[in-house]
This record gives sequence, structure tokens and C-alpha cells, in this order.
Amino acid sequence: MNEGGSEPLILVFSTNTISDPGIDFTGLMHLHYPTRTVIVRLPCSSMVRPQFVLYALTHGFDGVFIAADGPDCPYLAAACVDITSQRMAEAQNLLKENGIKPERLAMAGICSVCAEPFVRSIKAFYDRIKDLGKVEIGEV
Amino acid sequence: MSGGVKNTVLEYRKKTGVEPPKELTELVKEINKIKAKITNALKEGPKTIPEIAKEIGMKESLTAWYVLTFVKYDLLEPESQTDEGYYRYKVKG
Amino acid sequence: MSEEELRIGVYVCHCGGNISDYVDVKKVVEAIKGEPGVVVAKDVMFACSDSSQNEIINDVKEHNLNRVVVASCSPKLHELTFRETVKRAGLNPYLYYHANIREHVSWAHTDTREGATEKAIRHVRAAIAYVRNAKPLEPIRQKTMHAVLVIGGGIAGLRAALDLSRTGLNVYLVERSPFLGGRTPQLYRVYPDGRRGADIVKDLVSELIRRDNVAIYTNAEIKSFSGYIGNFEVEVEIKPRYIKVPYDEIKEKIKELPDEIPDEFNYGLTKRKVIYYPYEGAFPRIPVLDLDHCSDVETIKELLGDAVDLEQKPETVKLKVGAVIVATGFDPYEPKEGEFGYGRQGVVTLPQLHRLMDLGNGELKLNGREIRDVAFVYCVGSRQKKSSEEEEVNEYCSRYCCNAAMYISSLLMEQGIRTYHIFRDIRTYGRHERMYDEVSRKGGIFIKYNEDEPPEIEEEGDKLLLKVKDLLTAGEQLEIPVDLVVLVTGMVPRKTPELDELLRISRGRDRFYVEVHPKLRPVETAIGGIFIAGACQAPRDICETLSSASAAASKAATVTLRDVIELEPFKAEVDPNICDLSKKCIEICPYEAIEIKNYEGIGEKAWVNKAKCMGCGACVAVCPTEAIQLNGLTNEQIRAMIEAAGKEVII
Amino acid sequence: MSVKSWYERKYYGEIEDLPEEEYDVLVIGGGIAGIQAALDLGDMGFKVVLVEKEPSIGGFMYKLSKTFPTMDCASCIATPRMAQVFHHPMIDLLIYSEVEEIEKKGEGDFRVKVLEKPRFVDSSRCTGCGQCELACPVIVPHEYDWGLAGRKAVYIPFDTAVPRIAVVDLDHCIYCGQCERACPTEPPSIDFTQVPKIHHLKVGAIIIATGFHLFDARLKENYHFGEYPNVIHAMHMDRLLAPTRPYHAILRPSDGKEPNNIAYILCVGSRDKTVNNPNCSQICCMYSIKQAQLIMGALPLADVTIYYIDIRAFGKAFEEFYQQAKDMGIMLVKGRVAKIEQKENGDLIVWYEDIENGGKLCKAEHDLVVLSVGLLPNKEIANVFKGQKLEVDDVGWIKPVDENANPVETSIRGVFAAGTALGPKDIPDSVIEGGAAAMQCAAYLSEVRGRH
Repeated sequence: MNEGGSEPLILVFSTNTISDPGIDFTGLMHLHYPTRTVIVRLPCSSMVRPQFVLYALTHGFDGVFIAADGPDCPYLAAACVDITSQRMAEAQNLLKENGIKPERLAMAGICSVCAEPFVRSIKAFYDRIKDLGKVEIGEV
Repeated sequence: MSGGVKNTVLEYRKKTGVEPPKELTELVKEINKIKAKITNALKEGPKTIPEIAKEIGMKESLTAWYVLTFVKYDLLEPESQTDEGYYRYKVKG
Repeated sequence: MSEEELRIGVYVCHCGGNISDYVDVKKVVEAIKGEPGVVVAKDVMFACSDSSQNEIINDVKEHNLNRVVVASCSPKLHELTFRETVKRAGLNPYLYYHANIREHVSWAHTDTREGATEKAIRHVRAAIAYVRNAKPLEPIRQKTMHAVLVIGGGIAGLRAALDLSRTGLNVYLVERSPFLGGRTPQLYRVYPDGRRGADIVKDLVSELIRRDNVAIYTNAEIKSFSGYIGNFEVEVEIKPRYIKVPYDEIKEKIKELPDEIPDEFNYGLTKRKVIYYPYEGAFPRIPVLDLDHCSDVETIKELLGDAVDLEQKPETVKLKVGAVIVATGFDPYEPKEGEFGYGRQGVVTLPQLHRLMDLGNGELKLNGREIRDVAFVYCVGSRQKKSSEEEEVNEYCSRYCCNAAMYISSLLMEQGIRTYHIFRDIRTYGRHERMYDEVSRKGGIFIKYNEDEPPEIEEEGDKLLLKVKDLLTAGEQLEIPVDLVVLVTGMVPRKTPELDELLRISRGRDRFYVEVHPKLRPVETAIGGIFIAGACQAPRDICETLSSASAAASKAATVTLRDVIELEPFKAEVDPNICDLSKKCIEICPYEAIEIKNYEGIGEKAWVNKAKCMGCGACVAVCPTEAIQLNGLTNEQIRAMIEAAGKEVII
Repeated sequence: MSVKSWYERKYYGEIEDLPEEEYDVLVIGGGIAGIQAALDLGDMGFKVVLVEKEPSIGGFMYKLSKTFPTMDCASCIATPRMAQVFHHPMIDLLIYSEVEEIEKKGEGDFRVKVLEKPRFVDSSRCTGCGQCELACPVIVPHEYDWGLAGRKAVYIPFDTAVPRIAVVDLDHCIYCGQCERACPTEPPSIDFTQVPKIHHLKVGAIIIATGFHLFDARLKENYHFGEYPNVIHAMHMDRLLAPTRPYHAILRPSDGKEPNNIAYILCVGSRDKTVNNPNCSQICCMYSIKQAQLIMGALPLADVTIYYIDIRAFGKAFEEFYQQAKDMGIMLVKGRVAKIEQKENGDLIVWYEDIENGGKLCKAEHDLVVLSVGLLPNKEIANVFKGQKLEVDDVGWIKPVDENANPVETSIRGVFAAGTALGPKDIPDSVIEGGAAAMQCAAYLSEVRGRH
């Protein structure tokens, strides 16, 4: 068990109809990924307010991963990617302004059967955050 | 669970005059015997189904059926596995 | 509400070992017992079982619980179940949250019990934080239109339309091509009863056109689509036919026109005229002038006089419906030039064979020549192997083709024609096995080919030579001279990109429409009120298509037979006191659900039309003042969940 | 047990005759097709009564491990539906009840007699705690597990049963009263004063969703099912693989060993005129491939061989699922199995005709053989119609009056059928037909009642 030490804690924003079932599917396939990943589901990744990311990184989390719908999004379709990317850029700026490395936020399109892609992306992100270490205000 | 509660099974028997079928009462006696034999066989330590069958002198498949049913009813539990793929069972608790 | 003391019940499910084998359920319960407001915290074997649901209800009553959390499987499975449970206990169903500790935890982390337990605790804590900030919500009650739009006039659309109209609902049937019937009228005879495809359609159509609550639009397409379950608004554009009179009136005159254009009804085996009426009995009986292929308008005007009207313009009708059934069907797979000899004289597809037999009134002739031997090559365009990522192939089995080929071969064999069957697996499932049996008994010859060594077809004199290695005779190389090779082609979904875009329904990897759940919700799409029927969802035969059409109609009826439907209350809402009228929400909303409204005493602020709001939350992310939030998932709730889940876990 | 034998029993009191109740639709059979039909009709606003002869609704699906090709856990997706139908305001359930007689008085007017069998357990009090079951001294094979393990004479049908309450199996009761004494409710929920009830229903339309039964593998004598303990049928294996499985692991019945070389024999009792079933059973290929995949997951070192004639992976995403199985290393042998022999240690020798290698007779050893048994019709329902003939085909499946026009309509107007009552089929096709039958009922009722 992590003693609150070096292992990072990741917040994953998933989406009700596509990426959350994708993460379900990952479990269904019994594919493993780091356990220090908390999944909070939203209707659509475009709902991620930049301030939520900052809030997470100042409340125990070391990284935020947006499991986006990509062009399959039932609400925004192809526009979803653009809109979410804009929010992401704003969030990264917000992090910088607050002295936090913008690399602590990542996004990937996770479809409803994207078990392996999810595992790949979340593991890579986890390793990246592990290298960055625990979050610290003023790290940039 | 008080004595004042009517015993509907008894009343039913009295009223209808039904008797338990002999083959069933024999079966229950048999089950009790098998249960005792199996728990007895496991006294000195966990055993696999073929080992239990040998000790109590019963067919392996019938032994398997009762052992696994007793596991289901929490009387027995699997303990460890042999290299050949058998489980050893012990009395639970 | 703020005065109310929080009394939360938390139930952590073992799922009969599915969770408890990998998550220490007891520790999860221990860890959250002390959370503020938690009054009851329990582990249960099967939270979804009736007795556990009753236990929750009893606890709510006994302990005056006002919030409930169940931590079990994916919310996709049981969130609704427990909302119902909570409702039965007398609570508002939205004072409930469902924590996923199976798919997201136990099953994904079977390698570390400690890690899985810690993650489960974080998920349950987040759920508790959610309900702590939850407010009662009421479903949005929406009046629903007693009308259904059916897109596609093949047998699926016809069956669905007929079923719905019989209950008294208004039905609008829209067919893209100029005639009803889809692919079925092209079939010579269909298994198992040997009826003509055209007759099957004729029976359905004649029943349908008698009804006064059905409007049929042929040569028509959906132009715009908006709204939501119970209240969709649709614009249909009806293209001109340019012909004003029934076929019979101008039949003789049309005959004078030259054959110019490959006849799509006969899969190009014959040619047709620019004025087109595909087969006897087609509905409507008004022919259509194919203006795109018409080179000489003047001759036609001269010939037909008043029967033709080139001034006709497209018409648009606006419809209001409560539900939509999509039944856009399939196209037969078109083999590539050279694929199994396709393109050679004497190599036809199964749909073409149907046309040949129909044109010959049951007798099979090719270019006037008698046919004695026919080889059927199965799995053409089906069960294809992917060689590269980009390549678009049909990996699926097309289901109907073995049965169909077997049936038509038995008809051929009755005429003394010898049949060869070059197959991979014969999949005459169910009762259709009888047809396979019959063909074998009558002397049909079966040769199993290896998918990696497909048969080769060469020309030899006026015959075709089929070369194949037969797995049933230990790989013997056979050379079979035949008169006709029939490629038993599969189905590919009809391409309708504009329609998909308008309806926002999605397709799977096989390019057929995806159902919302392949097992238990096979005719529903992810969009409420839009249903799919027939071969646009998966390959299927006529009987199966009719069943799926009725099933889709049934779902549409559950929406439209009622006066009011209830929608989930997860909609955006503006607090006009905080709104600074930045209009950012209005700009970003894809559904045009946000308007400016004059609030009494406050002035002009943003306002959400809840019927139009789909609840995506895009507006929430851009509001500078947090004036617009999502009911059921407020910013406060998200922050509370983040905070609760981010706390250290000490086990 | 037949309806008749329930009449012939002795009861504490007279059989209770209930006053007539009126419903729009009667659905016979609480499996997934019947449940779907009832839910759709209920959602449309029709009043429905659903009759199920077993002590729980759910039909066949709840016994399954996972479902092909999506590998959803069967009980996980079925239980919400069971709960939904149980709690639906427009749907009443008559569980542990059998339709005894149906008489058609006119269009939209059927009179139905239903016998509700006594559970000898008060359903309003029973909490499903299982104390009675622990106390009962009788152990008999449990039907739910196809006899793989035992149950008591009083028992809770299964973990996810709806309703999850006990039932007394009178055939195996020795009237010792242990259950009643052990029952913690006050007064005890065990109640032997219960008597059968006759429900008189007046309904407008009927849906038959009475399902199927498995082929009796004993009839294939060469396979020695019922004689060699390690020759089991595929539904046994589905139970062994289910999360609610009877054993703590996948074990073979002869001696409790974990098998590591398992054979599947397809088309047992299907495509076989010698047992009067020339039809293909439509689902066996896929459930066998599903089980093979699950076995590979549960016993990674085990070999799985499937002896097949044709692999019928014909439904949506089935072929892809089949290819996946091949990639996992499941061995597929095109061959008819001639006979099975048993060795001293319980292992089995399978003699088969190797079709793709010239048809020579070969043998292979396995430590467990699974027979992929076919589906056969439940024929009793055709006998309950008084004065009307429900047409069935030569095997006994209900015959649609015109399958290329309306595949769920039977020979009796106003009576519809759905699911495996019409022939073997998988879950989505059964669900589709459940919906289709609901639609046809709605249309029929609207017409005969003159709403349109």
C-alpha cells in the first residue's frame, strides 16, 4: 500500500455513455491498470470546467485524465473534441498561472470498447505523473 | 420463535393423514450417516475426494456430490490444492 | 433542505464474489462508517436482489434515511434499479448515487486486493459526497405526440408502420426511392414458403394504404431533424416524379421509349427506360421520370403530353412525431471485379440469380442458353479477413445467405439442374437445416474450401471451370465445369451518412447501426425515442426483419401511446441572480436550448429550455460566474466528490 | 409436475376458487421473452398478468454464466429486468402457477383458468434468510444447478430469484417441521395450511412465451450420459462457470478434480433424425464457444477441443467472437463423434470421424466431455386450449400462421407467441420477439375493441 508517498493519485473524468462504459469494458476484460485512479463520470467531457482541474490538483490529486468521447459523443459529435480541447488548453493555462505543471492534465478519446487503449493511455499518464512527483504549488 | 405459535406442519399431517414416504426417511438416515462418515474422515486432516471416498468406502462420484453439497451449505471448505488438480477439504470452523 | 439533517445509508455489494473476491468489502464498510451523515453502512451479498432491495427500503423507513448510496456493479446495470428502490422507500429517487466498484474496481484490479480496496473506498466516499450535496429532482413531464415517423419503406418499415397505425397512432412513412418495398420485391421466391418477394410487399402495402392515419412519402428524404423523445420535428423533402398519371395510362407510350439505363431493379442484368416503373404491382403506381438520365426531354413531352409535368418542384412537409423508427435496410455486397471470377460471363450474384429466375418465370437461362450445372460459392463478401487496419472488410457472417442459397438450389434441382456448393461452413441454422438436408438428399454436392485458398473460376469453352481444393476429401484438387457460378453474397448496410448525421445515431465497427444493448435492448439506439429495425441493424432474413420491425414499433408505441412521457431531470439551469449575461452558454450550446429571457425584477438573463436541453454540460464549463449548472451534477457536487476521493485512505 | 397431480394431493383445506379478474393481456412464461412482452405492454398502458410456473421468474437466462458474444454476465443483465417486471404498476404476477385451460369466447375475450400452487411459505412474511433451508434434513439434486449439487426440500430457488423467498418441495418433504421451527419470522413464514388457488382470468389477448426444454442426452446411448459421471451437458458447464456456481471451482463430477482437457461435442440431439430432431438448435455452437472462452480464462492451462460439424456463428458479432476463440487457442475439430468410452480413472476416450482428414476414425482422450445439447419444445401449452387448435410443427414448436407476414401470430387469432416457444433462438432474438408479440397484442386489442 502506498504510504501517501511516491505513488501518484489520478482523477479520471469519464463520460456516461461512451468512455465510462469503455472503462467498464476494461474491467470486464480483467485488464489491469494502476489502482490509484478515481473515476468521476460526467455526461460529456465538454463539461470539464478548467477550475475543476485546478481544484483536483489542489485537493489530493497529482494528475487529471479526461477520458473523452471523441467524435462518437452523443451530444456534440465531432465538435466534442474541439470543445473539450479548448477547455483543456484553458485548464493548462490556469494550472500554469497557479504554478502547476500543465502536463498534469491529459486527454484521450476512449470509445465504449476501448479497453486496451484506455489501459495504455492511463498507464503512460500514470508513469508520467509518477516521474513528475507529487504535485506542488510553484513547481513551475 | 415461541412455543405458542401453531405448528402448521403437524396440523397438516394430522388433518390429511399424510405419512412421510419411506424412501425419503431412509434417504435422510443415509444422508446423516454420510455426513458423519465424511466429517469423521476429515478429523485427522484435510483430504481430497478420492481419499475420502476410499476411507468411507463410497463411490467417488457420490462422495464428490455430497462433499461439494456440504461445501455449498458451509459444512466443509476447500483447503488447498494438490498438483493433480484435486482440492483437499476440511470441516469448516 | 439545508436545515435537514443528513442521514445516509450506504450498501456495499459482494456481487456474490464478483466484488468481494478482490475487494475487502468489510473494510470498505468500516472505512466509510465514520463519514459525516452516514447512519447505516452495510455489506450485502446481492444488492440487486429483491430481499436486499427490501432491506434498503426497511432501513430508509426504520432509520429515517434521506440519502442512499449503493456501491456495486456498473451504473449502466443497476442505477435505475436502485433509483426505483429508493422511490419505493418514499425518497426522491435522485437522492441516490451509484458507485461502481465492480467494473471500475474489483474486475480491473484482480491483481491487488489492497489497491482495489483503497480505490473502492475512494469511489464510495465520492458517492457519499455526491448525495450529501444532492437535491430532490423531479422528472420533466413532457407531452408526447401520438405520431411516429418510419424511415424506410422496405418490409421492416412497412410492418412497423402497419402495426403502429393499427393502434390508432398517426404514422408517416418516408421512402427515399420512388417506390415502396425495398429489396424484397427483387426476390424471386423466398424460403421457407416459396412466396414471391413482390407478393409479400403487396400484401403489406395494400393493408397499409387502406388506413387513413398513414401518410406515405416516396421519393422523399429527411431534410432536417430536431427535438427530443416525444417531440421530434422533422422536415421531409419530396422530390418530383414529373409524371402525373398512373402507369397503366401511359404504359403503351412508355414502351415506345428506348432502353437506355442499366435497370437497378434487375441489378444491371437488363436495361430500363427513363420513365420507370420497376415491376408490376409496385406502389405507388405512378411511374417516375429519371431526369438525371434523360437526354431528350422534348421527345418525352411530345410523347406523353399532359401526363408529364417538368415544372414540378420539390415539396417540403413538416412533421411532428413522438418517436422515430429507422429501417434503412441493406445493399447486397457487390463483389469486386475479378473477386471469385466476378465480371466473367456466367458469374452472377445470388440477388442476380433471383432476378434471372424471375425474368425467366422460374426457368433459368443465361443469354438464352440452358443451364445444367450451377456452382454456389458461399461467404462472398462475408467473413472476410482484415489484412490491414485501414482496409474496410466485412468480418461478419451475413446470416441469411446459406439459407437463401439452399432454398433456391432446391428449386433449381427440381428442374433437374445439378448444384455444387463451395462452402466454408453451412450455416442453415434452426429449421433451415431442413433445406440443407433436402439439397443433400437430392444430390447437391458439397465441397468445403479453405478461406486461405478460395476457389478459382476460369472460362473453358462456353463453360466455366471452377478449381477448388476440397477439405472434405483431405484436400483433393477438384476441377468442376459448370454453366453458372452464383456468388452467395452477403449484406452490407445501406449507406446513409446524411441521415446518420441528422439523427445522431451511430454505427458499429461492422458499419451497421448499434443498438444500445446488444442483448436486452436490441432495437433501441442511444438516442431516446429513436429505434432501429431490420437489416440496418444487422443482417437478417424476412421473418427476422418483420419481428424486429414489430419490436421497434412496440418500443415506439411505449413512447407515443402515452399522453405524457417523463424525461430525466438532468438539465442545465440558470440562477438569474448570478448570471452576468456573458452569453457564452448560448454560444456553446449545440441544441439552441439557451435563450435570453426577461426575469421579473432581475432583467434579461440566460434561460434554459429544458425540453431542448440534452444535459451535456458544455455550458457549465464556460460560464464565468457559475450561474449555469447541471441539475443532478452541480459544480458543488463535483468539487465535493473530488475532495472526498482525494483524501488519504488509511486501512 | 403436472397440473393434475397438484389436484390429486391432499390439502389442509378446500382448493380455493377465486373470483374473476380482468386483464388486457395474459403472458404465459416469465422468461426473458415473456418479461419483455409484459414490460412493453405495461409501458404502453395495458394491464398485464404474467404467469410463471417456476417459483421464480427469470426463465432460462438466469441460469447462464455469461452471454455471447458480449460476455455480459447473464444474471447481471437479467435481474434488473426481473425486478422491473416485478414492480411494474401495470403488471401482476402469478408465480408458481400454471395455466390449466384457455377458452376463447370471442375476439378479445379469452377465459383462462390458472392454478396457483401453494409454496407453503407466506410470501408476505418470508425474508429469504435461508434458516429453513439450513434446518431441513433432506438433500435432493437441485434443478437450478441441473443436479450438480444438492438442495433441501425447502429452499430458496436461487440467489437472485424474484421473489427471493423459500418454497417447499412437497414431493421430498418428510413433514418433520424443522423448517417451521427454524423460521425466525413471527409467526413463522412456513405455512402448511396453504391450499392451491384457482384464478379465473378474463383477458383480451394472450402471449405464449413458454420456452423450451433441453434434449435428454441419455437418448444418445453411445455417449453414456447419466452413466459416465464425467460426461455432462453444456448447461452443467454454464452453471460451473457462473458467478453463482454450485461448486467453489470448476470441478468434474466423478471425483472433484479440476479438468484440464475438456471436449465439447456439438449437435447432440440436433440435426439428428435418429432422435426425431432434424433441426439445428441454433444456439449450441455459440454457447459452446462462449464456454470454451470462459474455461480458457478460468483454467488457463486447460485444453479445450470442440468437435463440430459446422460452426454456426451467424448472428451479430458472432463470427468475430468465433475467430477470437480460434485465436485464443481453442481447438476445433470438424468431426462427428461416434462413441465415448470410460477409463478406470474416469477419463474418457472420444472416438470421432476426422472429416477434414479423409474421414478416418480417430480417438482422443479427455478428462471431461461436455455435450452441447439441443433445444426441444415444451408441448403442454397446446393442450390447454379448449375448442381451438394451436398449430405446432412436426417437432412441436408453435407454428406461426404466416411467418413471412407476421412471425409471432399463431393459428388462434388473438394468441401470439414469442421466444423459444416458436423455436430455438438466442437472447436478443427472444427479446425482439417479446417486443413483436407485445406490438401485435396492442394492435389486435385496439382493433377488436374498436379503438381504430
